[in-house]
Amino acid sequence: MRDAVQDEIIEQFGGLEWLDRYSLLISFGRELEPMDEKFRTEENSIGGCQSKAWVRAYEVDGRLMFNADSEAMITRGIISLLLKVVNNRSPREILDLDLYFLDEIGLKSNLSPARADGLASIIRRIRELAEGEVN
Amino acid sequence: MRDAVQDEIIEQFGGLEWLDRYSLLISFGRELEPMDEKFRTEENSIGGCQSKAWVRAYEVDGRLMFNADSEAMITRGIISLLLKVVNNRSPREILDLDLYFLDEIGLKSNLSPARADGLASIIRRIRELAEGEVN
Amino acid sequence: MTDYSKDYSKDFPILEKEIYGKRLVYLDNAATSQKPDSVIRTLSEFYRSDNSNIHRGVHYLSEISSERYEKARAKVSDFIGADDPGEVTFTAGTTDSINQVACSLKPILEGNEVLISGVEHHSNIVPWQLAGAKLRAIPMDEDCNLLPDSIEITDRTKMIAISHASNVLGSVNPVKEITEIAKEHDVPVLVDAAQSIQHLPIDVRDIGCDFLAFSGHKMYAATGVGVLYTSERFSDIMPSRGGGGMIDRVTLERTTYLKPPLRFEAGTPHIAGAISIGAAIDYMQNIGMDHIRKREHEVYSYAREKLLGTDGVTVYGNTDLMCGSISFNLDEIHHYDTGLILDKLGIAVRTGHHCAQPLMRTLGTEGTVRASFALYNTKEDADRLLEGMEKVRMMYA
Amino acid sequence: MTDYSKDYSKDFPILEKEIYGKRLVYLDNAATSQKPDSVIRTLSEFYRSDNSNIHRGVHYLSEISSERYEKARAKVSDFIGADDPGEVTFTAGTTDSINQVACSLKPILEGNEVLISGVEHHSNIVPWQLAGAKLRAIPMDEDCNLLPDSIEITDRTKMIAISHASNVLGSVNPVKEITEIAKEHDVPVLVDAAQSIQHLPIDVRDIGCDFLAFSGHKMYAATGVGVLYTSERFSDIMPSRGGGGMIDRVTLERTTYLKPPLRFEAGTPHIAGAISIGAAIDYMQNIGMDHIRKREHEVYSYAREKLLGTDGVTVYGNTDLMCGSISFNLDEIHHYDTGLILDKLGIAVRTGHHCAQPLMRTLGTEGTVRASFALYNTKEDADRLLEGMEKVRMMYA
Ligand SMILES: Cc1ncc(COP(=O)(O)O)c(C=O)c1O
Ligand SMILES: Cc1ncc(COP(=O)(O)O)c(C=O)c1O
Repeated sequence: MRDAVQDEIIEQFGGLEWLDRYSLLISFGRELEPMDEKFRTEENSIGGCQSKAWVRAYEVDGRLMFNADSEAMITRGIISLLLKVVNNRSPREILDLDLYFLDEIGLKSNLSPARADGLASIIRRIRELAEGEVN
Repeated sequence: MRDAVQDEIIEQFGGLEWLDRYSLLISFGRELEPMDEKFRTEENSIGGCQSKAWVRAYEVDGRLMFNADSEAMITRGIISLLLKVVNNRSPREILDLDLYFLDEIGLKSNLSPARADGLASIIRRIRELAEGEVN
Repeated sequence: MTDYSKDYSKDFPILEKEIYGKRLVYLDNAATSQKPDSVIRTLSEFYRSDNSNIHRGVHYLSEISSERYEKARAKVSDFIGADDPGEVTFTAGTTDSINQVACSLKPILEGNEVLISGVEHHSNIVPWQLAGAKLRAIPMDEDCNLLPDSIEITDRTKMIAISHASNVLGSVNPVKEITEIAKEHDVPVLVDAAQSIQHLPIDVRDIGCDFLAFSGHKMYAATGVGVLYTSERFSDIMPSRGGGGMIDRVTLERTTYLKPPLRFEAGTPHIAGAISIGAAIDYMQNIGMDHIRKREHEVYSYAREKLLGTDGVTVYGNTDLMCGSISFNLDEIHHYDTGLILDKLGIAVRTGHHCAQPLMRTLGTEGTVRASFALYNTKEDADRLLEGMEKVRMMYA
Repeated sequence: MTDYSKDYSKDFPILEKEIYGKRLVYLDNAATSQKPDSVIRTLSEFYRSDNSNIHRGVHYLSEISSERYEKARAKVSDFIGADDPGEVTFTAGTTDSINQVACSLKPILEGNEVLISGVEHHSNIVPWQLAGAKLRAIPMDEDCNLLPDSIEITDRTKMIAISHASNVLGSVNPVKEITEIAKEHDVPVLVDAAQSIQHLPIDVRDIGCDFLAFSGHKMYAATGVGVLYTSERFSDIMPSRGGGGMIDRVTLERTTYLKPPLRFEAGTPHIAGAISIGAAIDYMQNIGMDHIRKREHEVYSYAREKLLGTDGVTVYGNTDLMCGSISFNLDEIHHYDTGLILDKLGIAVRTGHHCAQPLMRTLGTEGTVRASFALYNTKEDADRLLEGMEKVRMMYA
């Protein structure tokens, strides 16, 4: 199912060259609210990426809000997009989400578990956190 | 340097097909005097071959006589040729010998240390035994 | 209807070769199999266009190599019916796989007992000895078939390590019965599948083993690569080797390790080799493992019956389910002589103890002639072998 | 006059590749090198015409494979100046080689001390920890250069294990000075030559080490194969692995082992891989190791000086003799970001801790960008890297 937030991202990235896509990701990364030092714990950290990353979630009125961060700016940019898409949804909705925008803006290969940025692990963590809230 | 015993062997094998060469080796093998059980000791045995083999030497009037055996008949045949060539020579002569007949009758590859018949080890042992007598 | 007459040898470039002017009849498959063109091309194309080190690479080639490597792992996982690719570790071969298990479990094995069988390959004997375990063999009948009912498990039995198929006799061992007995005593079972993975469909869940080991080079893939399946139950055992790629955090004082499979893959793995196993599985699955088994069985039984029907030939071993190897001797003729003459007739067999000295002692021989079959062998190959043996006998008559 | 301008990249098929529309500039050679056409062809021709298992084979193919394998061993032996091919064992790689030594010597190392350096790769750290040794690092100056004069050897020091060249900094360590000191105390020395064998002429007699370890895949040969040189002095140490091919006699009670090199090669080795090392040595020797060193030095120094002259770049390490790797960071820009953007410009570098976490802590960083050079890299490649970095900086401006 198409989804407005993802479609908007796809439009923003549409037709851009690689370096321009990265420039855009860098500016998204810069806009991302840094995670508070106190949440950068072992528990919230994500293994399997070259740059350290952290994810946490909290509930607001039955909807999940995520807070995530990374040391690398491009990864921050991707995280920023990801949060736009998953934030403020019910756990069920998050689990049902098809993150097609990643493929369409050329980040599909980042979903491979072998990738150094650990995007696959971040998404897995987001799903796990949503799953924990479903029941 | 050419040597009469070796040249005679080469002449015998000259022009034969592989199977005929093996038939000839088998008949030489059958003629080889078996080594007395009491000499088939650990000390006289040769490592590195698939069929067990033994070599020993004794001196008669400053000349070396070899006695060798193997469980496999074709190896016995090769041994038999080898002994015809090396027997009854001075240790010095043995060390100086160029065993060209092996190459010329097509057994050169048997001289490789990787060969299962251990011919290379048998020849090495013969040389070691001769060397032990030189000084 | 499956077509048993298809000539798969066309897929294997080396089989076009003539040896001493005769078409090569390759019957040394238990030592190593030949490689189909598709596997050889996969290897060279990998080096020509994708080669890179894997894991954590930020660049394009590294991504491709990593993905191809992990895809090969997933393929192996499916091929053996593992629950998860994380249970599949690439090693250097069967011997390496077994040594890794023996080394990891050394603290438990040392001074205790490992149950093996009397038909084991040295690679499933010596690693346990090096780990300090005592070895005891499961009793066998006079055809060297294991008697699972006679298995005696004591408090000191810490492992049962059994070959799925004997590399000498070709007999398939009752591994499933053995794992069932082992489970009652909570003793782990390692299955050495070096001689079965290329012949029989294998399902680790069905077998119920905790470890499964095999080699790429015997299943139509490259040399220097193998597999160790480690059931999730043992995912937290200590790695036996340390190095790059398997650690979480290293200090000079203390190191923590990743989870399997990376935990068990220290250093740069045989990337091209792993990918070649994937290609070999594709090749076999295209034909179908059931088809391979049936086809091989036809040729194998044909050869075996002919040998049994030949005077002056001793054939070793005998059971219902057999595959791969047939061992025999010609009366009064040393196995080495037989092998040497067969070679000059273009027929490649192996002779000697086949790295199974304890079995040789049981058989009462120093060695055997072993003809071992693969999917490309035909009844014609078997006939060439039998003709060759006739020739050997004539030469000794 | 040697011709430093010759373009060796023509010999390496993968280097013709375009990545994102740009000619590939491969600067990840410390992770793995690319393979010349001659090596790739040697591999596929081996499988197409000679493939067989080795040792004790009675048939033609087995003889050829055995001879080619042993010839490769002799070639390695000459290449590193060993006294005898018996001192050369083929392993699965550097990591495997070091693990084998650590495991064989475990009874001596356990509870005692191994002296390493602060620039070691995890593969020269973790194996010693697994063997139960305590690690102590030889003191370094602020440029991370070892200070041999500060080496302190105690009664508990049972091994000194040092990399010949750092995979991060490119600095060459004073291994000869270290072996001289070690000899006075009769402590064995292992040299990890993973990052030097492809760059510098190496002579184990001159270095005076007891063990030398390196990987095929970093010296233009196949993945999954490596070398362990073991000085004759240690020829009777216990093998760390058991299996086929390395035993003299096996019973369930007791096993005796062959002499090296077979003693240390349990199981079917990576036959094709070993032969590919032979082909890689041929390739390098045709060019000449001295020529390679000089040519690489020219490109390496050029790149290094340019980097040092660029504002906002921190370059790590600094000593007289350097080869292979250059590590750096752009101020305020994460190494991963730099690597990602360089990738899209067709430039392959590695980023991260490079399996050297203790060194990263000393450098005060989580990781670096590493450009590592091989004989086919040119000043043009270095220029591409520098242009790429300029681009990265602009994107972050
Ligand atoms: C200095 C050093 N030692 C050891 C290794 C490990 O080599 P391999 O992964 O080939 O076993 C490497 C490779 O990254 C290295 O650079
Ligand atoms: C039953 C069995 N186990 C183990 C091995 C050892 O395999 P590799 O030499 O590939 O490590 C073999 C191969 O000869 C075998 O037949």
